[in-house]
Amino acid sequence: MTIDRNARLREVQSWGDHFRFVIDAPAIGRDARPGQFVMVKVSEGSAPLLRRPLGIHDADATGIELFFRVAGRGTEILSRKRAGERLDIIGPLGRGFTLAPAAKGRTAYLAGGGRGIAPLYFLARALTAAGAKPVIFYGGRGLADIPLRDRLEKAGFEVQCSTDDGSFGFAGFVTALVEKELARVKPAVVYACGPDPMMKALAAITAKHGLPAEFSLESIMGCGIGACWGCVHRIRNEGGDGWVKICEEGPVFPGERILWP
Amino acid sequence: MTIDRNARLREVQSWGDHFRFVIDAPAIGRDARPGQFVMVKVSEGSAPLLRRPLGIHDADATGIELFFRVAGRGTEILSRKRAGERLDIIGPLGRGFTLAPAAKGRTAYLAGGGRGIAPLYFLARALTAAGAKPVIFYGGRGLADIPLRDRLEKAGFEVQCSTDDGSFGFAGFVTALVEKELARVKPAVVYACGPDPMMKALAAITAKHGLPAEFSLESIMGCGIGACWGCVHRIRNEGGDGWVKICEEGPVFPGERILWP
Amino acid sequence: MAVTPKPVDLTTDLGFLKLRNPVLTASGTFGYGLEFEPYLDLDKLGGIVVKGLYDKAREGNPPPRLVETPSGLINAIGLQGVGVESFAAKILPKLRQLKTAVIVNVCGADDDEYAAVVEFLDKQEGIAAYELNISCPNVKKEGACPALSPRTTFDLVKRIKAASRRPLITKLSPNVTSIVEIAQAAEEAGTDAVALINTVLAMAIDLETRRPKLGNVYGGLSGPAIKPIALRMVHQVASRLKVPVIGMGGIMTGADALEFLVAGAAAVEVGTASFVDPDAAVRIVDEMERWCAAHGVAAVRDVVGTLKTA
Amino acid sequence: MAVTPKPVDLTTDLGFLKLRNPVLTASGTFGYGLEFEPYLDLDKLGGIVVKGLYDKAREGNPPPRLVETPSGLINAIGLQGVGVESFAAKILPKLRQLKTAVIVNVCGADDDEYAAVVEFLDKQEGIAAYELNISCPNVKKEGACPALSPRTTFDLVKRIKAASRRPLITKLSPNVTSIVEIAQAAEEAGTDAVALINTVLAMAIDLETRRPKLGNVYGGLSGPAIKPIALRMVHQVASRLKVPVIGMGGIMTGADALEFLVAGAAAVEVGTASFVDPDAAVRIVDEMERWCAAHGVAAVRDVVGTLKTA
Ligand SMILES: Cc1cc2nc3c(=O)[nH]c(=O)nc-3n(C[C@H](O)[C@H](O)[C@H](O)COP(=O)(O)OP(=O)(O)OC[C@H]3O[C@@H](n4cnc5c(N)ncnc54)[C@H](O)[C@@H]3O)c2cc1C
Ligand SMILES: Cc1cc2nc3c(=O)[nH]c(=O)nc-3n(C[C@H](O)[C@H](O)[C@H](O)COP(=O)(O)OP(=O)(O)OC[C@H]3O[C@@H](n4cnc5c(N)ncnc54)[C@H](O)[C@@H]3O)c2cc1C
Ligand SMILES: Cc1cc2nc3c(=O)[nH]c(=O)nc-3n(C[C@H](O)[C@H](O)[C@H](O)COP(=O)(O)O)c2cc1C
Ligand SMILES: Cc1cc2nc3c(=O)[nH]c(=O)nc-3n(C[C@H](O)[C@H](O)[C@H](O)COP(=O)(O)O)c2cc1C
Ligand code: FES
Ligand code: FES
Repeated sequence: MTIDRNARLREVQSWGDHFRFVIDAPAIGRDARPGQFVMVKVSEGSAPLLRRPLGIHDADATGIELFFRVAGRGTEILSRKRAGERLDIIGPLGRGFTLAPAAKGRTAYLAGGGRGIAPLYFLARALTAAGAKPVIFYGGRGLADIPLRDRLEKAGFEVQCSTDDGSFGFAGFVTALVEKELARVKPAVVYACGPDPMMKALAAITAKHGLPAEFSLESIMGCGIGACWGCVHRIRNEGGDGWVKICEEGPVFPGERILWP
Repeated sequence: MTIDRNARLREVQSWGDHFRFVIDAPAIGRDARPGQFVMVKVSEGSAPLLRRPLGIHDADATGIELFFRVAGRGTEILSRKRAGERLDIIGPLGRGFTLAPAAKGRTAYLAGGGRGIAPLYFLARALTAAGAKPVIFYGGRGLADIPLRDRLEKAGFEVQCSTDDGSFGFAGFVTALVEKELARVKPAVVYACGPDPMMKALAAITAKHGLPAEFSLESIMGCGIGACWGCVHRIRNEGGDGWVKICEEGPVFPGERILWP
Repeated sequence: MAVTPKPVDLTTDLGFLKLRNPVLTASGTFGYGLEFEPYLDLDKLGGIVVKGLYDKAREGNPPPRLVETPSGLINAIGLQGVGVESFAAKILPKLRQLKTAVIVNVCGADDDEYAAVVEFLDKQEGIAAYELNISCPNVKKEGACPALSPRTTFDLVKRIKAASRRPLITKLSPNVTSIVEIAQAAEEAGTDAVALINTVLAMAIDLETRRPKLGNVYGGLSGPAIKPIALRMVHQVASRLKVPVIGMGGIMTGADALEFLVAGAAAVEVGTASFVDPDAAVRIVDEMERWCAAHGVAAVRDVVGTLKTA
Repeated sequence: MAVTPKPVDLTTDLGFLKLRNPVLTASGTFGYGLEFEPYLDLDKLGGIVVKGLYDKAREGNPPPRLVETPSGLINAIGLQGVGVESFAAKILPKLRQLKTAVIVNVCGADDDEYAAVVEFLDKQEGIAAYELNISCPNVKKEGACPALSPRTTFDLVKRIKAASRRPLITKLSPNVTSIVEIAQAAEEAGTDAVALINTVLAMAIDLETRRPKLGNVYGGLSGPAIKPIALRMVHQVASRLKVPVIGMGGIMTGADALEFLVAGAAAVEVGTASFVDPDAAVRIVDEMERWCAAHGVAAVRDVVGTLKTA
């Protein structure tokens, strides 16, 4: 948990409204674990006021990578930054994915919907390093929503794409693609990040197959550090169900603990 | 009075925190008169909210030039614009200087304090074209406050500089320099733009010498088009003294009509 | 957006007044209207609410009169302006030519002055309605304005409504504990509509000089900063009143305006936005029309009060 | 700035409590304090006002609980949090180790619950004062909070002051017609200080879904957008009260904080700024110190109430 006010944007890659930032931020990079996130300042002034949460797309001792889609004014301002500019970033934050269920030699399914792919790249790298076999399912409405497909393949990961409109790969929801593959190969664990409806559907599927699963949740975040109680999601707890801060106890939760709206 | 939402920043010149913008804005350029101003949008968002008033530094059929010093957040944002970017500008606005008193062959004194030099360049060009002889007095606290001195000289104008700290030219206030010169050459008219104290002092000097004078006033402006009644200055009127909108009846007023605080 | 523009019905019926569309310009932010002729077609507006008028011309406050704040503007103009006679002689004849409804914002330093303004204006033609600015500082009551209590609101509205031959819109101040109580008092007193919100009392300080940034010390905050407050008050009032509500406060875009309609406003006023973009009000009309077309909304009035809270 | 740092006296004496410096963290925006340990040295703060505590743990409101607005933030957390017992058992022992004053923001769904919280806390050590959050929705009074009337404010403050062995700061709501009347009621009832402002009641609407953007429909607006309102209220109150005023609302920088002092606040609280920069409160202390040094101000208290209005 470092505030790096002088993180240097080393490299920018873009596909339409999707952007990949490579950032020099050693203190954050060194500590980062897959599934954790950072809070990025988007403006120097008061509008927009708050930092924006972004998943850690990759990390090493020199810094981190981010991958985001322009969703509104904050990400739009961010997208106009150029290599060499400085960023103000807090991280790494939250609790990431548990790598244990994907032990050596075992298969893990990683399902990413749209920008939800962001943390899965880092996760896939970590799983590979641990000797597990990640299979990435990458879905979007159309071809423009899955810009990372080449990058994932070049990194040597097994990738299966889906598009709702059938413009590329499997035609249909990424959840359907995962279900189809489950009939062939049963993984040791399923990890996912994406829109709520997708994860909710996947939670039902993994529960049906009795598979352990972990999902990375999203919410509007005021602080990212557990102080505002703004980012809650309904979570099953031993002491009873309740609103749990996802920035602190999450954003990743085991599938069976998440209560979907 | 045009809203040009697509004015192209053709060229940027800078000296420390002073900037000169050359802008393609034909409709505004064609109509502009010396002493008029424009309202420039500085942000796309709501902070800062209002446009900023800037004097027209020069104009022709292709567009206008601006010259400004960074004074706060609005001008700071503006200063980061690069050639090729688009600006949103309303103008030309207000009433400019009266050229008549400086008839053919006559001398006119133009006194600019700091950023107050901005409209005087355009005025000097117009006076020269009308056959008058402008003499520019250009003062600042130090050398860094009078960056346009070379530009003015290269344009062929007679320029006398002053600095409060004596780092360049006459050592002392520009008003003292003008007063000294008045003892030598009496002009047909004195025009000035600068901080209130400078213009107030100059008003006293020109009144003492019985010289016609015109001053360009500043005020915080809400709209620049006479609608908000925010930009008032105390002005002597036939019907009695009152608060007069300087964006509409000014920003240039005859010295004898201005009531100084 | 690649939308085939379907004709959208923008007409707005306040009961006592039919408007071409639901967008009016807010008093004090659109001068007397004519200032804006170079920038937009005044006939394209739903209505023009002119700058507040007192019986006599007013000096206004000493400058500085404006200060910018984060996403906001504080003004302390002090209602400088021409008196009602000068308005009727020089400005109204021109406004009368417009196809747009002309509404006069009525001011008074005490109840008698409000009545005098209305009495005079009642004799003029070409005014569609009065907007009673009950936020004027009262000279006899230590500057307190009628808008701050249900009692004084009721009394003033009752008196003016009885005296006037024209529809009356009462413009409410947000500087109260219960905007609903005040709105209800205005309704009981017979107002034909309420308009809200006026500016929020505020101040700014220059740290270097340790002086207020406004000549008048306090002023009224407007602009996007107050939109969330305005929207809340409009929603509170609209669900409780029978008369139509005209909403305003920080409207900069068609989407902002539509949010006020969703909250229950039958029409909106555009204020500070006109300072930033003199053509803002007409742009907002266009944006509302486009949004309706893109969302299959045949008439903008169908959006009014459609907030789902369950 | 090339200023030779002279030692500036930042100590602040509220009469009932001496602070290292005039900067406290505002309740609800700084968790229970410990969340911020990784980002700043808690000992460098003037004080920590912890998140509002009810007698029992609370569920809070359904999400979404936050929405950003122009230069502002609306929250509808609903005061979720641990109960007072859990606070005393798990958090207070750690806070007690700090050199910084710990102030507990006291909440209650009715007057009895406020009293119960204070009764329990009175038995704990390591608390410097209570901040009475009179803006809690009252379950027995249709959600109306004591802060909205001088009467209910007086009654609650009187009761809690009599019951408690510790200094009492009453935290006022801005959603009232006359903040001065409420502050005076609190003073008459015996409060040792007032703190203002709490958030401004507001709402935001999602146009596409036509739903409120907050699960609770309404929420409280904070941040730079409300600073001009806060500053005005602090100025109004400070000139009328004998007890010290703690000012807050949109403070993001040392300059903002100093403006509140100039307006008459003896100390300030930093709220929303801590979300943007977890170390904001300490940065603000540093900025205040540097400003004083650069302006030859030997003690920050010399700035308090120095606004020149003539
Ligand atoms: C833990 C976490 C990790 C995330 N990682 C990534 C990532 O790696 N890449 C990526 O592209 N996006 C990611 N997001 C989503 C990203 O934070 C939002 O897209 C961004 O904050 C929107 O900001 P904006 O100013 O561009 O849009 P706004 O104008 O603020 O909002 C646009 C839309 O997005 C919604 N929104 C706003 N804030 C959030 C938020 N915090 N979470 C979800 N929706 C929001 C708004 O309600 C609105 O509908 C993540 C979110 C969380 C909580
Ligand atoms: C008719 C007119 C013509 C002008 N022409 C020029 C010009 O050609 N070149 C130039 O550099 N400047 C010019 N100015 C001044 C310029 O408008 C201000 O410097 C600018 O608006 C400050 O904006 P900001 O956001 O950078 O600073 P802010 O942070 O808004 O303010 C910085 C300081 O400037 C003061 N200020 C703010 N707005 C104005 C204003 N409108 N006029 C005067 N002071 C203000 C503030 O009170 C504050 O003390 C002109 C002003 C007027 C009224
Ligand atoms: C400079 C200025 C002058 C105003 N003058 C008046 C007025 O004369 N009468 C009135 O009822 N409201 C007046 N108002 C309030 C506006 O009509 C409007 O209620 C308020 O600004 C909120 O809307 P906005 O945020 O869109 O500006 C004025 C506002 C501003 C900014
Ligand atoms: C998320 C959030 C939670 C808050 N919770 C409390 C609270 O528990 N008790 C309280 O008195 N004020 C609470 N407040 C109000 C703040 O303490 C403060 O009065 C207000 O936010 C204005 O200050 P600011 O603009 O600096 O944030 C809360 C504010 C926010 C933003
Ligand atoms: S974002 Fe503030 S508590 Fe999670
Ligand atoms: S700036 Fe609005 S009237 Fe002059």
